[in-house]
Amino acid sequence: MSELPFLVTIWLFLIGLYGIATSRNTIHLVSCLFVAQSSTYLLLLSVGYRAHGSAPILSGIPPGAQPVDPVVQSLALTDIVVGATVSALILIFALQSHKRSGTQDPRRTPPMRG
Amino acid sequence: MNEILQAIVFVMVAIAGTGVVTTRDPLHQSLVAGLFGLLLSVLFMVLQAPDVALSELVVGAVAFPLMVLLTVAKTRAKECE
Amino acid sequence: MEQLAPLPVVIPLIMAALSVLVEKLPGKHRLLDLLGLGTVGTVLAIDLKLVGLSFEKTLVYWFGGWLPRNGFPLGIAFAIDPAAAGLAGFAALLTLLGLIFSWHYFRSIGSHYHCLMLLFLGSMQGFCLTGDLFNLFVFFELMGVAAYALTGYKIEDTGPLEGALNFAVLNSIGAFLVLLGLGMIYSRTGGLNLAWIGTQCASQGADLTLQAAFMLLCIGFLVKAAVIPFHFWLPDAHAVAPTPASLLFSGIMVELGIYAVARCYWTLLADQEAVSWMGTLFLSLGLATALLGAGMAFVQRHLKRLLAYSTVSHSGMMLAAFALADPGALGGFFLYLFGHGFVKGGLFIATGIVLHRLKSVDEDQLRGRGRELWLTGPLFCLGGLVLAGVPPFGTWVGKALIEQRAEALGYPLVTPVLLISSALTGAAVLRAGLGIFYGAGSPNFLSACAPATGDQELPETAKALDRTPFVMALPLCLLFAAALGTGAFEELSRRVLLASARFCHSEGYRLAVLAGRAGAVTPLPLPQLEWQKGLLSGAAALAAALLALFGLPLPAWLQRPYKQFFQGVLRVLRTLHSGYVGDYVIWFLLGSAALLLATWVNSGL
Amino acid sequence: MRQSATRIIFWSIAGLFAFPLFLALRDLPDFGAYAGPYGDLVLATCTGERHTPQGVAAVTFDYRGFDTLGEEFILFAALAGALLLTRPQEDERQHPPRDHALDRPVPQGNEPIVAAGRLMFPFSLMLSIYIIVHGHLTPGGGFQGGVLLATAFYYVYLSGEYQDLHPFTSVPLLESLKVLGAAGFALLAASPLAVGLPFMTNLLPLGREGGLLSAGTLPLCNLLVGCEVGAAFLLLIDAFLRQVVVIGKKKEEDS
Repeated sequence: MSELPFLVTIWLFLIGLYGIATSRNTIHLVSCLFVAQSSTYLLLLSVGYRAHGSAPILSGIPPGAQPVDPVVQSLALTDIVVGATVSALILIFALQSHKRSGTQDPRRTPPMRG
Repeated sequence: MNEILQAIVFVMVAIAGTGVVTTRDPLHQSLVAGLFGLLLSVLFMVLQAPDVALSELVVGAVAFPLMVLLTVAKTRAKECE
Repeated sequence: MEQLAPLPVVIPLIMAALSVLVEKLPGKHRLLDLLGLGTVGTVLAIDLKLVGLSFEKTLVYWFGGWLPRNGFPLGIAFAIDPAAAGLAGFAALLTLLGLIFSWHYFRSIGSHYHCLMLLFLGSMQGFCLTGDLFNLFVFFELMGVAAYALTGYKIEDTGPLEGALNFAVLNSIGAFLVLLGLGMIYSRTGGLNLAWIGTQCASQGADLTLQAAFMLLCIGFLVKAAVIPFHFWLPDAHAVAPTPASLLFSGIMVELGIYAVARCYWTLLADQEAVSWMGTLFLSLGLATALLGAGMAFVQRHLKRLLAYSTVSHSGMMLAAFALADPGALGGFFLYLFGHGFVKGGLFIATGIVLHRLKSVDEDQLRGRGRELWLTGPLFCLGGLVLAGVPPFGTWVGKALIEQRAEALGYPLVTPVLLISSALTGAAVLRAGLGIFYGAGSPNFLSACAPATGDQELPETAKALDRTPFVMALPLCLLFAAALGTGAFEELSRRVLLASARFCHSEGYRLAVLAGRAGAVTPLPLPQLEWQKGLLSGAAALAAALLALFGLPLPAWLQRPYKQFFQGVLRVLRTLHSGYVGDYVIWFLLGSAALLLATWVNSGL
Repeated sequence: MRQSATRIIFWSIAGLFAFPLFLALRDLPDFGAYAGPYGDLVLATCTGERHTPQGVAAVTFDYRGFDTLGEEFILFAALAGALLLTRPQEDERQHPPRDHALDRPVPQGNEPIVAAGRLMFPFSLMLSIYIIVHGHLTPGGGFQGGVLLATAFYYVYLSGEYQDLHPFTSVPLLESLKVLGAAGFALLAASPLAVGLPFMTNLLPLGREGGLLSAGTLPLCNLLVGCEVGAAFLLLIDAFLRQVVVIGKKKEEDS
C-alpha cells in the first residue's frame, strides 16, 4: 500500500505524456495534459497524508484525531487553478488554429520546422 | 478498511486516467475526463482533503469538460458546414 | 526601507488589472502607453533602490508579518540579494525599452497587450526576488501564462498558434516536474523556504531522493532555459511572438530558467560533496546546447528564427558558466546575461524595424533591399560582432571571465567551444546583415533549403511608413549603448563579482534569511581580461559570414562532397526539429530519463 | 507503422524515466506518515492567532496568501490571453446567435428540462454564495464558489437560449467585476503598507472563532476571489460559447 500512491503518480504522468506524444487531435492533447497534471495533485496530497487522519478543519474533528497537512492542500488548490487556466488557454489555441488550418491533427498542419 | 478503500480509489483513478488518454474521440473523451475528475475528487475526499476535492469537482468534472465540449462543438460545426 | 520589497511585484499586477478598465476609455492607446511606461519606470526605480540597499545587507521580507517561529519559516519570504535585485532591475529595463518600441505599435489590435506585458513584468520580478520554492513555481507559471498568450498574439496566422501551443505544452510539462520535485523535497524537509530546505539538506545529506528531487526541479527550469533536449519549443515560439515579447523572451525569460537552477543549487545543495558530479553533467549539456544552437542558427533564413536559435546557443553558454560552480564564473554569467540580453534585444528590435519597413523577415528575399535603413543596418551588423563577443561590449567581459575561470579550474574545452559557438551565431547575424543592408553575396546553399522562410510573416503595424519612427530607433540605440556600457565600466564588473560571491555563499544566505544576520564575503578581484580572444572571435565570425556569402574559394569538384556532407547533416537536424509537439515530448522524456538515470548512478557511488 | 514505432520508443524511454524516479520516491517517508513540521505548526497557531478552524483557508489566504495573489493573477492573465486570442478578426463576422451548432443536449421546447434548469439555477447560485462566504469555516472558498457560480449561469443556457444568457454576460460588467476582484484583493493585501506593516498582514479584527465575520480579512479575501473567479470563468466560458454560436467565417456566410 505504501508504494501505491507513488506508482499511480508515475503512471498518470507517463500515460498523460504518452497521450500527448501520440495524439492526433489537439483537443485530445489538452485532456492528456490534464491527466499528466493530476499526477502532481496526487503526489502533493499523498506526502501530506497522515494515516487515519482527519481533514484539517479543526472545528468538527473528534478529540485525539490527527489532522492531515493543510499546507499541501493549499498548494494543490493553487495547482488546480493553474491547471484549469492553462488548459483553457491551450484549448483556445486549438480552437483558433483549427479555424486557420481546418484540422485538429497537429501532424497535418504545416508546422514551423527546422 | 480505510486502506483498502484508498487503494481501490487509487487504482480506479489510474484506470480512469488511462481511459481518458486512450479515448481518441474528443467528444467521448470529455465525458471520460469528467468521470476522471469525479474520481479524483473522490480520492481527495478519501485523502481528507475536502477543499481540494471541491475544487477538483468544479474544475475537473464540470468546467473543464464544458470547455472541451464547447471547443469540440465549434470544430464539429465547422466540419459539418 | 524594506517596505519597498513587495512593490516591484504588486504595482505591475494592480496596474495590469486596472489597464483592463482603461481599455474602455476613449483615447485609450495613449493612456495605456503612458500607464505602462509609468508603471515600468516606477518598478525600475524601486529595483535600482533595492540593488543599492541589498549591497549593504540581504533584504529579507516576510509576507503577512509571519516571522520564523523557533527558526521555522511559517510564511513566504522575499530574500533580496544584489543578484536578485539586479536581475529584477534588468528585466524592468528591458520591459521599458520594449514598451517604448510598441508605442503606436499595436494601435489596431491593442487589446490586453499592456495588461499582459505588465503581468509578465510582475511575474519576472517575483521570480527573481522570491526565497520560497512554491512561490517560485507560482511566478514561473504566471510568467508562462502571460508568455503563451503573448506568443499567440497574431492569431491571423497559424505559426504563432502552433508556436504558442508547443511552448505552453512543453513548459507545462516542465512545471509538473517542478511540482513533483517540490513535493518530494517538502516531504523530506517539511518546509518550502529555500534557506530552510538548505539547512535540512545539509543535516540529512543529499541522498538519491533529494538529488533526484533537485534534478526534477532543474529539468523544469531547463525547459524554460531551452537546453537540449528541451529546447525545441523555443524557436517555434520566439520566432512568431511580437517583437517586444521576443525581446523579453530572449533577453531575460530564458536566462531566468538558468538563474532558477543556480538559485536552487546554491541555496539547497551546493555545500554537499555528493553533488559535485552535477557540474560536469551541466557543463556538457551547456556546451552541447551552445554548439547545436549555433549550428542551427547558422542555417536559418527566417531572421527571427535565426535569432531564436542563437538564443538557444547563448543559453547553453550561460548554463556552462553556471556549471563551473564558481563565484567568478557566475559573475561572468551575470555579465554575459546582461550583455547578451541587451544586444539580443537590440537585434530583435532591428528585425522589428525591418519587418515594419520592408514587410518581410526573410533573408534571401530582403537581400539588398535594406540599403536605405542607414541606422538599423550598421547596428544590426554590429550586433553580429557583439554576439561573437568583441571587446569592449558586455558579452566580451562575461565570456572572458568565464573562460578565464574555466581554464583556472581545469576545463580547457570550454574556451574553444565558446569561441566556435559565439563566432557562429555572430556569423549568422553578420551574414544576414551584410546581405540585407548592403546586398552582399548570393543565397547560399546552407540556408537556401530552410523550411521556415519568413516571407509570409504578417506585418505587425497598421500601415507602412517610409521612415523609421523615432520611438523604434530610440530603444535600438539605447540597447546597443547599454551593451557597450555593460562591458566598458569596470566598476560594474566589480559589483557583479561581489554580487555573485554573495550569491554563492550558501551559509550566508541561510543565516540572513533564518536568523537575520549578515555574513561577510570577499569577492574575487576583477582579473585582467584578455581582449585578444574577443577580437579573434569577432574575426572568426566575420570570416565565416564572408564564406557563407561568397562561398569557398575551392574548385567545384572539391565543393561537391563538402556540400553533400553538410546537406546530409542538415537533413538530419531539420528532421529532428520537426515542429510536432508529440516528438518534442518524447525528446523531453528522453532528456529527463537520462538526467534521472545519471542521478541514480552517481548518488550510489 | 509509425504509431507502433512511437509507442515502443515511448514506453522504453518511459521505463528508463520511471525506474530511478520510483527508487527516489520509495525513499520518501511512507504514505500516511506525514512528519511535519509545517502543517502542524500551522494547525497549532491558526485557531489561536487567526481565530479560524479552517487550516487550508488559513494557509491559502494568510500564511501563504502571497501565493494565492499570484494564483489569482495567473487566472487573470489566462483570461486576458483568452480574450486577446478570441478577439474579432477581419475575416470573421458575427451573425445573430444560432443554436444549431452546439451538440445541444436539450431539444428545444422540452418543458420539464427547461423547468429543471430554471430550478437548478437559483439552487446553484445559493450554494455557491454559501461556499464563498463560509470559506474560512468550512471546506470551500472563493475559488470553488466562484467556479460554481459561473457554471450556475450555464444552466440558463442549457435550459434556454443563448439570448437568455446574454444579459448576464455583458462583457464590460464582468470585466469590471473581475478587475474589482483582482485589484481589490491586491489592494487589500497592500493596505497594511499604509500603516507601516508588512504586505498581506491580517489587519481586521479577528472576531469570535466560528463566526461569519471572523478570522480578520479571510472572509473579505474569499469574497473578492469569488468575485474575480466567478466573473473570469463566466467570461472564459462565454468566450468559448461565443465562438460556437455567434461567430462564423465571412466566406462561409456568403457561400
